[in-house]
Amino acid sequence: MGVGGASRLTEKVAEILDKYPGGIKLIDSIEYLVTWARANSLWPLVYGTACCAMEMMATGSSRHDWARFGVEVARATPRQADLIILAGTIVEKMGGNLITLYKQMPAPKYVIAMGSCAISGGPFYYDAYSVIKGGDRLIPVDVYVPGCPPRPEALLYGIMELQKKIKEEGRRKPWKIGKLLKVPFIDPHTLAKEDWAMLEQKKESRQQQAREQFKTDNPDYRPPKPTRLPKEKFAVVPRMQLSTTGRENEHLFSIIQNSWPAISLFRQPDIRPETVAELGPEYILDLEVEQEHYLDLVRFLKEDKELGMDMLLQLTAVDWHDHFDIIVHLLSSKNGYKIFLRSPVTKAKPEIVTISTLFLGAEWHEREVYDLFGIRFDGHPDMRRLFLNDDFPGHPLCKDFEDPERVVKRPY
Amino acid sequence: MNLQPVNNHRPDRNYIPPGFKNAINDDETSEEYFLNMGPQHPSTHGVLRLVVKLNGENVLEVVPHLGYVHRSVEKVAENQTYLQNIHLTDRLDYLSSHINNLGYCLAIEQALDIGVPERGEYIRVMVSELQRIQSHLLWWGVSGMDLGAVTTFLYGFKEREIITDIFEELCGARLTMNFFRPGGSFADVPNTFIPRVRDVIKRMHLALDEYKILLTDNIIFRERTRAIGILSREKALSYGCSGAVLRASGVSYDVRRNDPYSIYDRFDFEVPTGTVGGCFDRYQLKMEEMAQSVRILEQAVETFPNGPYRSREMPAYKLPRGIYYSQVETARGLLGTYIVAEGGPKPYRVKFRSPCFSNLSALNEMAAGHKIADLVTILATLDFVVPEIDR
Amino acid sequence: MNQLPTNHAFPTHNAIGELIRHLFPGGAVYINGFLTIASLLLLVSILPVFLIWLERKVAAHFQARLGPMRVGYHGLLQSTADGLKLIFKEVLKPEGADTFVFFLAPTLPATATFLVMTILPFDRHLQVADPAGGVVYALGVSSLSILGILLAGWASNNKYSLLGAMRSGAQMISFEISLALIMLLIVMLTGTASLREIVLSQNGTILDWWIFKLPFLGLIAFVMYMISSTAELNRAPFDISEAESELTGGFATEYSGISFAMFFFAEFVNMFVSAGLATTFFLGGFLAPQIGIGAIDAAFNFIPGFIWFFLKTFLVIFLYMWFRWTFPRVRVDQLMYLEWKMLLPANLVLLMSSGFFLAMGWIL
Amino acid sequence: MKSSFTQSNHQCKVGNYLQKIIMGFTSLLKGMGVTIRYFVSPAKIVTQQYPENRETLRMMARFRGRLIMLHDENDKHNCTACGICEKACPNATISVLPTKDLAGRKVLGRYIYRLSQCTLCNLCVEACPFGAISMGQEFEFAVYDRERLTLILNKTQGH
Repeated sequence: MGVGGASRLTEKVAEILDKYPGGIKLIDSIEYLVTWARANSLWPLVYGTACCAMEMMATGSSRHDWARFGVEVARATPRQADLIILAGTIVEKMGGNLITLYKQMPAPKYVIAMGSCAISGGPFYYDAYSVIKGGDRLIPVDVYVPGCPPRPEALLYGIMELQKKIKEEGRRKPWKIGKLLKVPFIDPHTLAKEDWAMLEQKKESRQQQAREQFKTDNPDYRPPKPTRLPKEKFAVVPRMQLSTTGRENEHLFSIIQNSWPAISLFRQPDIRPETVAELGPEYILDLEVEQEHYLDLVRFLKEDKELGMDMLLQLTAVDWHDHFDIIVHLLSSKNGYKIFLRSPVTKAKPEIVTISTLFLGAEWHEREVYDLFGIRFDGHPDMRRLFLNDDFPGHPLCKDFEDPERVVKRPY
Repeated sequence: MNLQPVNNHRPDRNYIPPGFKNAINDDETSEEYFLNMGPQHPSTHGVLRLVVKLNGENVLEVVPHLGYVHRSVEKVAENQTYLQNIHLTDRLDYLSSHINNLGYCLAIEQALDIGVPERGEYIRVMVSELQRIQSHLLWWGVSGMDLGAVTTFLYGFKEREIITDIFEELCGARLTMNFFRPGGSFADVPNTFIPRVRDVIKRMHLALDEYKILLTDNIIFRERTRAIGILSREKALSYGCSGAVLRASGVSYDVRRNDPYSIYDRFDFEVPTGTVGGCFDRYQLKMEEMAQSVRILEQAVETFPNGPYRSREMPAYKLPRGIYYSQVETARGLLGTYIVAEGGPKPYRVKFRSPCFSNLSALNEMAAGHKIADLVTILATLDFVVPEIDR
Repeated sequence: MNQLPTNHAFPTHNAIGELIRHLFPGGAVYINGFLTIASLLLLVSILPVFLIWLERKVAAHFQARLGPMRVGYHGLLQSTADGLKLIFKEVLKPEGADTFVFFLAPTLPATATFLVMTILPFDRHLQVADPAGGVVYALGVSSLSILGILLAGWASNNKYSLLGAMRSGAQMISFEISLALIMLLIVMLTGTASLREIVLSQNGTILDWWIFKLPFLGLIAFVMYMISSTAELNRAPFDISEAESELTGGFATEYSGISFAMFFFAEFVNMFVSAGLATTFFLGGFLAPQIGIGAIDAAFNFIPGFIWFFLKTFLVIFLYMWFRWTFPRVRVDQLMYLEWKMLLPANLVLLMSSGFFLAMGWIL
Repeated sequence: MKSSFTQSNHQCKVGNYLQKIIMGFTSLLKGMGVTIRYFVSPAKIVTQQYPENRETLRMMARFRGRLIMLHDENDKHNCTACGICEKACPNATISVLPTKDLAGRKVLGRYIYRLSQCTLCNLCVEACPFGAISMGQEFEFAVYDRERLTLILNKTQGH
């Protein structure tokens, strides 16, 4: 039979056997036997990146049980797997690994693209700079199973479709590595609109006289009123007052004020501890501080006995077009209140001191901010990109990030 | 953007992979080498890549590599309207998608001062607790499978399908629900909801006892998880861990109790904490959380009110200029939603504080000095979801 | 060409053997030899196919699901489909792997189990060969499969398979000791090392089986045999060599197609062989269980011996499967602790106490 | 319910050697007891054989399989090509292509729905003021090539 199906040897054997009376039947029965075996013993690779992997596991669980189809022994090594189910989003950084996995698998191998992300990038089609729009741009896909995520029954239906496709293989239709989709990322929405607009122009000219003729013979034509769906009306409900948060703002602010007199709240220049209360019970103190005092204020907030902000929630940044804002969220695990702290960073010199000496968790947060905004943290033990490849052009979360090759702008 | 197959094979011995301080010492006596537990590995729960410096079987240092499922959620969220972002939060931590939606809707309600009627609040609490039980069931099954007991995976999923049926009847989807809206939910609960929840409560009592016999009391499981991956109290706080990882190290912080949202302060439930901070403590805490969620459900089912399920629906959700932040306790820890609004229909900046991101950053603290098999145990009890780490 | 063993040592005195001796007096020995080897090969090829199907169905029913259903009636043809597919898969050799050793390794476990299969007493007259030192022969030959796994791990030029091979090397060598000690106990009790005599020494009622003959030491010895043979097979709680969740594929990570199929099938034949040895030592091999009530004993005696052998062996195989689908995996150092600190002393104590029982004549 | 776990992990190390073995074996046997109960009672099998139970398999009322446009018996739909669903969709899955009927009024020409991109989030059905579209119950859409997932939902032009 040969791995790829119809190799030259099988061609010659087929010709010799065709002459004998039962020859054709012998070859066809062997082909049927082999394709029956391949179809009924598909061993999937243990590969799942995102939400579709949960539905793939549900298909393997007791209720849907894909073992009934012989698809049970999920192998962890690509060497023994002959089916990849692309369950989840394929990201640019994972693309190389996926191609390696596909090349490591012995032929004949099959691929099922499961879920909208693997078919076309799904929810991450527009404005996503790191998602590959569809698995068939990297490895040839045999069956597409739409859904987000598709039900286990839909995946089982997809597997049955793949079994049908395998059973048709033979020396007339040998198994071959399929073709890839080489189309650049285009926006199907606007394309459809443009094509339709051209169609409309042509139709417009053709229908001109038909319209006059229609207008003449029933001048008082009143178009039928479309019936609107009765929408259920609900009453306005006042917001429930939460019991604990917010009360301590004056107390907190007065503690900070007396050791940091120059401190001010974000967008509240003339604030005093007394007037903090009317900012509302759910207002969380949002301190603003220059770069110089940034590290000392964080150390003060952490080490002060009364405040005791011992947990770093997160460290992130906001790009205000003219400057960045480094934002630090702190939480006190003993008494539960939170304090936010921000410090402006100019776009000319995007650098600030690291606080990973105080909070070890800040190391990853700072690497993420460097990766997505380009703000360096001096004194950081391991200043590397966290999510993207090192050769990624630019820093994507900045407002002025443009990359026509990767990003498809949202049409509306 | 041409993608080539990746080849991690580095022949020369003094190559230092990124993130490590020093190379392996290469004299005859040492058996040190680098092992790449690549993005496709059965025990990394998705696509997390760990480069491990080993001496024989003992782990010296672990450096996780992230970004293999970084789907640029925050950039996409900046270009979608507020209502469209709700379905995006499903796909962050898809095992607690209801609770993610709730966190995002709380932030919008805080901005637009929207209240939620009594029945809506009850639906939110009950659906969140069902989602927590469903997530813990999957965690229990997968952590059993990572330790070699494949049958626990099937038993965990068997119970999980019952709760998935409730969600499918509730909002039409099995995993990515998109059910909550600012002010309540997009539809009322069907009348078969309460009987099904009572059925879940009954089954969960039986299942929890069965799981206790099958895995918790099993001598092999106890030996495999006893005194493994210990995280001290200071380190847990310094890394910003939350959820069962933080409570296992002795810090009693649960958002539902310490910073209550919705009507959680009306239900009484326990927030247990561990003493040693090892894998077995984390495991027992998560099993205890399941029992507590069942307790909350029992109380909520008794006093489930009638009346409207949501408040007035705004024609267009335009948040006034300002900063809004909300916190919820997902199955894995504290999920914070931070929205910077500039008044338009679309948010200016959305940042999700992911619990698994901080829990995983403490991996090197826990794994150094143990064996490879323990590294897998620590990954199992850490219970992280990679798309939420990479966002 | 050394002389083939004489008729006496060649116990196939059954109808077919007599007929062939009658028809071809000259070449009867060769034909008989060829027929026995051919029948054993047939058994070794059918057994894994059936055992794989049995394992998947038993696992399914343990896990409240159905297992293979659509491939033939209740999935009976499932393992044939797996085997056929594996035969027609592309066989890959990783670059940098040692070709000769890479493709030699899968053959060793298969040959090891086949060699031990030859001395299994299926029935009173149904045994390929019954060497006087049967037990010692079984021990010696079964260590060949360790060699196969070590070679596979080293030759695949892959860190995971090297790790898996080193683990399995340590595991199988250390559990070889407790296996040898238990077999030593049986030889001490029965006085002979030939498997056929061991079975015949358990003649009589059920209480004469070695599992019940020693008051309760027999049961402990049986449990210890099950533990060490499970470890010897790299199965269930001790499958650290091809640990699915740690080492992706263990020693067989780089094997694909027919070479992986050899490992996969040898593992199941090995399970049948060690279950066969367990029946021979403890459960009275091909002897029908006599309970003492005349009518039932007569009915049991009517059923031929090899049916009893297969029934008991599949009972022990069910025990192996039960272990596999219930327990989590043990860690490497705990495994070594289990062998050297718990099983070894227990074996020695067992040997001494059964020797003491033998001397005092407390055997039932 | 004890709130904190006093039994720290270090105490059970002190238990004596024999007691630990016996406790270990009983825990193993009890674990085996759980699994054998599943083995011997086929009633506990929960598998739903999908292709065999296709006739009796009913989806839940609110199940979101794919978007469909509701047509009455003589293929009339009440979509007015207003485009609200197009704006409400987060992934631009829907393209409403209006045309002019004979009276010159804007009606629906072609309603393109890309199932390959749809995330079944139900925002379009909620936003539609005329109830023209709703979520269908089918789920069997596996196809061999990607273009066949772009569907046209309206059978006739707008009336």
